[in-house]
Amino acid sequence: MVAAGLLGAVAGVVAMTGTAWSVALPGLLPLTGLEFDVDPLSGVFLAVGGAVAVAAGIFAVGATRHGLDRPGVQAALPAFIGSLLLVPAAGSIGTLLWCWELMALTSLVLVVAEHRERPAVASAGLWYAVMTHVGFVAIMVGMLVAAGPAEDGSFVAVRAGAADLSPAAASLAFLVCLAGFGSKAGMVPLHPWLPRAHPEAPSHVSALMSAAMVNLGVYGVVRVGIDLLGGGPSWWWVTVLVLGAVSAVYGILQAAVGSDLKRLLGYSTTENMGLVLVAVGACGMFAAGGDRALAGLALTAALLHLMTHAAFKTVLFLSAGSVLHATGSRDLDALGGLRSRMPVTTAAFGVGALSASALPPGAAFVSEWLLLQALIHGLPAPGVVPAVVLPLGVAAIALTAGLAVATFVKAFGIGFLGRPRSGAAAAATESGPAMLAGIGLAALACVALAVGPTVVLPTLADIAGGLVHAAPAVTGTVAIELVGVTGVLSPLLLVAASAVGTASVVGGVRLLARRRDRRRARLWDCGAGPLSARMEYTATSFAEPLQRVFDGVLASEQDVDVSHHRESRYLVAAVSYRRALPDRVERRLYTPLLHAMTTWGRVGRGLATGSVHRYLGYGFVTLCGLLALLVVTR
Amino acid sequence: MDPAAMSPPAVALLDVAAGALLLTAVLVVWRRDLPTILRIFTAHGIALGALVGVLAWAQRSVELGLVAVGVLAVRGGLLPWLLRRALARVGPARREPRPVVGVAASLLAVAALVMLAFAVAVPVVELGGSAATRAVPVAVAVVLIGLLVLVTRRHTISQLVGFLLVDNGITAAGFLTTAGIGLVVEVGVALDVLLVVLVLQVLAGRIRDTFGEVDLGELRELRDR
Amino acid sequence: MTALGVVGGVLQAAVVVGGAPLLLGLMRQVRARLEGRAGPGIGQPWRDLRKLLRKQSITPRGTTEVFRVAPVLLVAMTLVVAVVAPLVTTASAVPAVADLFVVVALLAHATVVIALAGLDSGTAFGGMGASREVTVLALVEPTALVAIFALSVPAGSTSLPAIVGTVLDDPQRLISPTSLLAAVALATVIVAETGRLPVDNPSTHLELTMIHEAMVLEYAGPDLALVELGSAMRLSVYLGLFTSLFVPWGIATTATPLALGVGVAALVVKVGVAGAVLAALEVFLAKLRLFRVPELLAGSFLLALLAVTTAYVLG
Amino acid sequence: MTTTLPVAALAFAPIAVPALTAAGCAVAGRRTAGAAGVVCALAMLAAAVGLGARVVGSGPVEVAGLRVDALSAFMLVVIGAVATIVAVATPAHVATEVAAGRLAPRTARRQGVLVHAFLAAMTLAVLAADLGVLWVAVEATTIVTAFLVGQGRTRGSVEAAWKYVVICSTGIALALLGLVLLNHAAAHARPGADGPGLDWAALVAAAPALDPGVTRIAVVLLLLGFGAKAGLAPLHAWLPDAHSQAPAPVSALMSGVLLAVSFSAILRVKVIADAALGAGFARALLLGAALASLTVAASLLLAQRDYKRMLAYSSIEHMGLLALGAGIGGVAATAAVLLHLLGHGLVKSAAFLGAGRVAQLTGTSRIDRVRGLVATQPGLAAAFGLAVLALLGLPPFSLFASELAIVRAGLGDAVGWAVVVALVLVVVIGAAMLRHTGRMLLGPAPDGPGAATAPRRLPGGTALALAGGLVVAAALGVTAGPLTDLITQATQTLSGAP
Repeated sequence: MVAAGLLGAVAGVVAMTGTAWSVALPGLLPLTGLEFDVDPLSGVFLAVGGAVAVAAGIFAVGATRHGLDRPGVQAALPAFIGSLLLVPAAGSIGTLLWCWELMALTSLVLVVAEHRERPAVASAGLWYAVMTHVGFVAIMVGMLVAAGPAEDGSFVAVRAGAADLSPAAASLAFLVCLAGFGSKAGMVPLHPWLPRAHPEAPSHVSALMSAAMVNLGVYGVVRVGIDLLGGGPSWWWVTVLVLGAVSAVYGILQAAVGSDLKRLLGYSTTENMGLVLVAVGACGMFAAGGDRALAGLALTAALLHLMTHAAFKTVLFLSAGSVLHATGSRDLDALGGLRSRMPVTTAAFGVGALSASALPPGAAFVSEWLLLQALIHGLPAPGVVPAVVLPLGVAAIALTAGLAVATFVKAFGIGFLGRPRSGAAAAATESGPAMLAGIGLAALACVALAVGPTVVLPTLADIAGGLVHAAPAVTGTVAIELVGVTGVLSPLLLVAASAVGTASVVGGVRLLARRRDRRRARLWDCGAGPLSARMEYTATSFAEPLQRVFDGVLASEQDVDVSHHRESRYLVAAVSYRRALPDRVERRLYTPLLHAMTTWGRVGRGLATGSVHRYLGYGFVTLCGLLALLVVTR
Repeated sequence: MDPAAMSPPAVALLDVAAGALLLTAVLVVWRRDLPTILRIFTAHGIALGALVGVLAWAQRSVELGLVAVGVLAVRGGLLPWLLRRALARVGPARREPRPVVGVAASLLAVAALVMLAFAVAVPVVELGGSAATRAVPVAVAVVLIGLLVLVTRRHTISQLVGFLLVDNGITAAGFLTTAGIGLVVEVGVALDVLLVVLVLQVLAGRIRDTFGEVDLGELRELRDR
Repeated sequence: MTALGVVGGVLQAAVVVGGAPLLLGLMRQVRARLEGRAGPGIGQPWRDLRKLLRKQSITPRGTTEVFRVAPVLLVAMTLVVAVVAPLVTTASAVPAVADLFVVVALLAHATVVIALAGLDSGTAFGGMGASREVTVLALVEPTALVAIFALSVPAGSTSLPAIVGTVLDDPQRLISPTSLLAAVALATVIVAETGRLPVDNPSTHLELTMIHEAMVLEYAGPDLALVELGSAMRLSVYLGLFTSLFVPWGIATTATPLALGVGVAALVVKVGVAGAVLAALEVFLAKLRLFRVPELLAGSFLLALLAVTTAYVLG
Repeated sequence: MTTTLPVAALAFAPIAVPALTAAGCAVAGRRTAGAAGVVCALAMLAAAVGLGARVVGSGPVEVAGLRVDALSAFMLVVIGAVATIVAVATPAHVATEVAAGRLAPRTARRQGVLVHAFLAAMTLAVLAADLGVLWVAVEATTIVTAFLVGQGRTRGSVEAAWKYVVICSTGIALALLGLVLLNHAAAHARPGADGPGLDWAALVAAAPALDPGVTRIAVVLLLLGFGAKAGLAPLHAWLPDAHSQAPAPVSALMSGVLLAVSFSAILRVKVIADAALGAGFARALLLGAALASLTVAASLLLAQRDYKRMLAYSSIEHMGLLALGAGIGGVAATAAVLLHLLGHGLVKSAAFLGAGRVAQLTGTSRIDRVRGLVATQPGLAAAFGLAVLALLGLPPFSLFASELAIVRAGLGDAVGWAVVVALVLVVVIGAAMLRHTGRMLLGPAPDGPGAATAPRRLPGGTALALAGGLVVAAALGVTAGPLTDLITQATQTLSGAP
């Protein structure tokens, strides 16, 4: 696994720098043939997927050693990684579909790996399987429609034939593909599988799915929309942008109020993919408007964000896995106080959380900054649509950024700091070296991307520029310098400045403070006796203000039961408070759908009543009908 | 076969046989008393044999004559006998239980089916152009009537009769359109039909044994509703 | 990195660190006077800091280094902002960091660090304060970013020196609706971010109402001194930024001593006036209920959005 | 074309070997019969391979009423492959049934006889040069399998057998009427000359001269009739009953091969129809049947309660997909249809054998009574689960390749709307099957009496058969290898070339 990941990463890096290679295997996959074609865009996804696989693979070694993985998982994991890496390398529609479904199959096996432990796993697996299947069919239809005028299914032919595609067919192809790929990227409203499947899978699988697999949804949108169909009208991309913005806000809102650590991370994936889709949408919009330089910038931002998201999501999911392994719980309300018991995991999660909350000098800050730059400079573009869409896009990103901060302060502060809120958390021990090595590797990547994004940015800008036929939008080694528009940012200098600032503050305090010694003391307990974990804020209470603010969107269900003492109804014996936060999109969209399916099934059973007369009657009536038709049409 | 060679009396006889074929089929739908139905069915088989016989006479074909004898023996003798034996085995119920569709409605349906058959068979008649092919619509009508019996009758034996009506109709169509469809096939078809009837007869007995009755409407063990 | 930038950066750091407690003192004094009290004098915050610095540091049991480093980081990040932002000079010491987004995000990061420290203490107060602070932060951030968006559209950049330079070149922009709307929105942001009325009452210690103070309840001695200093610096930096963006006159554009002196003086005067006005306004305001705060922030968000729209419509 | 004696023997072998084995089973003991079954199936497969090589190399073989063209050879491969899988699994199944007292030794012997007669009838159907003989053979399969379906002698099996025989015989009778009319049209095809009779190759050659009015009626009747036997709507209703009541090996053969053989008859009829009436007529009928079958399958799978019936409805679904592919027509879709026939046969027989084992272990065929199968029977559950996933068209199984090719051919055509409708139905079906299968397989092991008594290991034969079917299907999905040429030639045969 690690080797495969490493191979993929290396191949990806090589391809990113422009060394394309392709291979055709007509003998494989009967009737269609396989064809692989790695170009720089594939390279990005190969490299990211490979890197995630390396970290997750190392972690998996540790997890296996702890007996966490069953043989089925151990067999399916390499296959999953393999197919994951083959998808971006596919050079024809048939190949892409084949690898895509192979990935779906292997990941499904992995998602349901822990089905014996929790009943939710089976349900999550079903949601995942069905949504993936639907998404696959959408992709298949969309891509095959796109390939209509092409002589065969290879990307080269499709690209060449796209010009002959009627606008209606191209739009149909794009929208259907968007639905299919978007569902894989967790795009609202096609997301419900994601917050189910990602938490229920073993954590290294979650990391692979959340950090590597979802990227392929974006890959598909970029590949089909920008590469194969060559851009298309502006409204396609406005759709992408709006859906991305909705996903981002909705995802992070659910994450902000949730208290299941892994589910929270899953929703955060929806958010981040939403941001990437905003960037991709902006790119397409700019390209359609003729501003290719900005399009390149937006796409660069998208690619960088994909990369940073992959890095920090790997860290976060793997650390969550380490916590889960140590405490047996994903519920933030039962965690806490892990800093002293699991120092490495805590530190890694801290790095990941910092990156995820898009605060400087975190990794995601750079990519979001790039995205914002693209949006800001795009406003002078002509037309009313950008004037409406871009500010709303910025607003959505802004809201997302704020809520992301709240989310990850909660996840880190409640989950790892403070006092343990349960016996399991109090008895937690640090995970083994292999697991920590996997986490540490990903955390290193986070730090590297945060401090030195300029290492990869010019390459990414090259790739993005190549796709939209523009010069690279970003250059610079120490600082990120935008080309064509004013804008400069140096994460390296920012870190240096912060370090200098910190050093001077520490020095200043040492200079000024009279007493250097520190004393350990009791926390202030209002004089009411020792503080206990029950007095601590929990994740639920932490998020309560936000939940109240957004109650109009979230539509939470709350229930307070007060039971009184028998002696007097003025004495309260117990108060129980329950809060449920149903996914509202799901309730509005999927519940009626499921209901309709159930009704269909119930009514449909009436077709098989057991009556042989009725069965024969079907044929008899059809025969008479057909014969009558023959008479009429003669 | 030369269509022009058929003499007027032969044509008349052919029409009579075909008419008898249709009439007996309609009568099967009309009646609900099983022994009567079986008698009508015997007449039906004989009419079929007669039809083939007339064709043989018209064509002066000894071969076809022998076939006619065979058809008469199987359709007018063996099969009705098998059915009678089966009826005796499955018990005392001698009347068709309440049919799925009432007799009056069935007869109206028969009228519609006959018209449909006549309309459908127009191209067949036009293609053949002989007196024999002019009777094909009757055969098609018999097939459709047989299907109607299959769809609406609840007694195991009635359904068997329906099946055999379909088969007789097809056989009639076969003889009326051309001289036949090859000896091997002909024999194979006859054997198959015979075997199907035997199988169904055995199964009817088993239904009687396991369900305790012969009403196919009660066969609702296997269903999804 | 220019000479002007470096000199300006050092000067700004000195002015902000030295002046922030004084600004706080000034605001308290203004308030006291308007409320009819004598007031402790402008230097009181400095005296408090000196006193705190003499005390022993205390580490409450069960807390981790997050608790310990938070005050340092708070001050350090604010200091970075003070150095790079164009307060005294239009040039920045580190131009590659002097981006409006970076500055705002760094200040938000400082808030986050303190919120984490509050959670780290594991007390009910710490959690409550952190929760509320983060909620406010989450709601303020969008307004801030959109307001920045509005301001940067005319300048064509989010680089602070560029924005300030644009305003200096073309002062007429300032009276445009965009600028006004953005100013109001940013003012709200500043009020919320620095924990002033009506969002938070900086002088209360009543658990039902306080936000910021609840988080830092466990700090004592030099740590507390840093927290206090950091908060004061935040306020000064925000006000300084605000004045640089909307009233940039007097800011040094050359490295001559005169220009720099004028720049420092202008900064001190402008921020002092702004602080005084803020304090004066606070006298007439009552703190909002916590759950009314979002309404206020939603309003400011709307203003910021309108600012962007007008920026587009009016060019 | 001269046919040498060995080739003639080879052409007769697929019919003769099972027929002789049937006779042998009547006298042999159970063990011997089991071994003979495997040998017989392997011999059939070998003969099929030999004939395939011969046909690919030097064209069709004609001997005494038999005609081995590429399609026949391919169908022989399908029959041989599935028969091998079933034969390997049969002894263990029979042994368990006999041990449990559900199967009398005499009945077991009769099952051996009938199964091989069934195989012989099917090979005759695919090898027959004459459509009439083909009809006789197909009808013979009904007769032979009637007692296999009704073997259990329970209320359910008797009922299923009755419905099976009545519906199939009625349907196939319609096909006979169709043949009669086709014969009529053929007789008048070339005035003065001898008609082509019902010889398929001759009919194809003469098809353009057939009277369209009569041929239209004939084609409707033939498609409806053979469609009944192939499990296509509207005469599909016998299928779930028969497949759920028959012993698992017989269900596997019926679903995996019988449907395919009947469908190959439809393919042959379509060639004549296309030549005589143009492509539109048969296409409309087949698309109608396809969508109707898919709708029926979807409607009844959504709330299905019985897992054997679930597999049966899945067969209807796949027959619908095949009809869709046949309706689309053209080289790509036809090749896909052939590959799909083989893939479906392999996977569905494995699925039915797995389901049979599940039923033996749990004593029920209700979905809601089977729980936590992965926990109690990991090997069986994995095979069953993979088979279901393969049926949903997931790679690496070959059903993915064939479905992809069908969809690809269809979307590039004027019938794109039908493909889209079909895909929606397929998705619904997939969701329903996943739900039901997930319920059976996943979750903790059920506790309660008798939960842990069954051995966790599968009997060797069953395991081999399940694994073999799935592995071969997966291998076919990766590469069709030497079958490619055969499929290509069969596709040519089906596009009217001799």
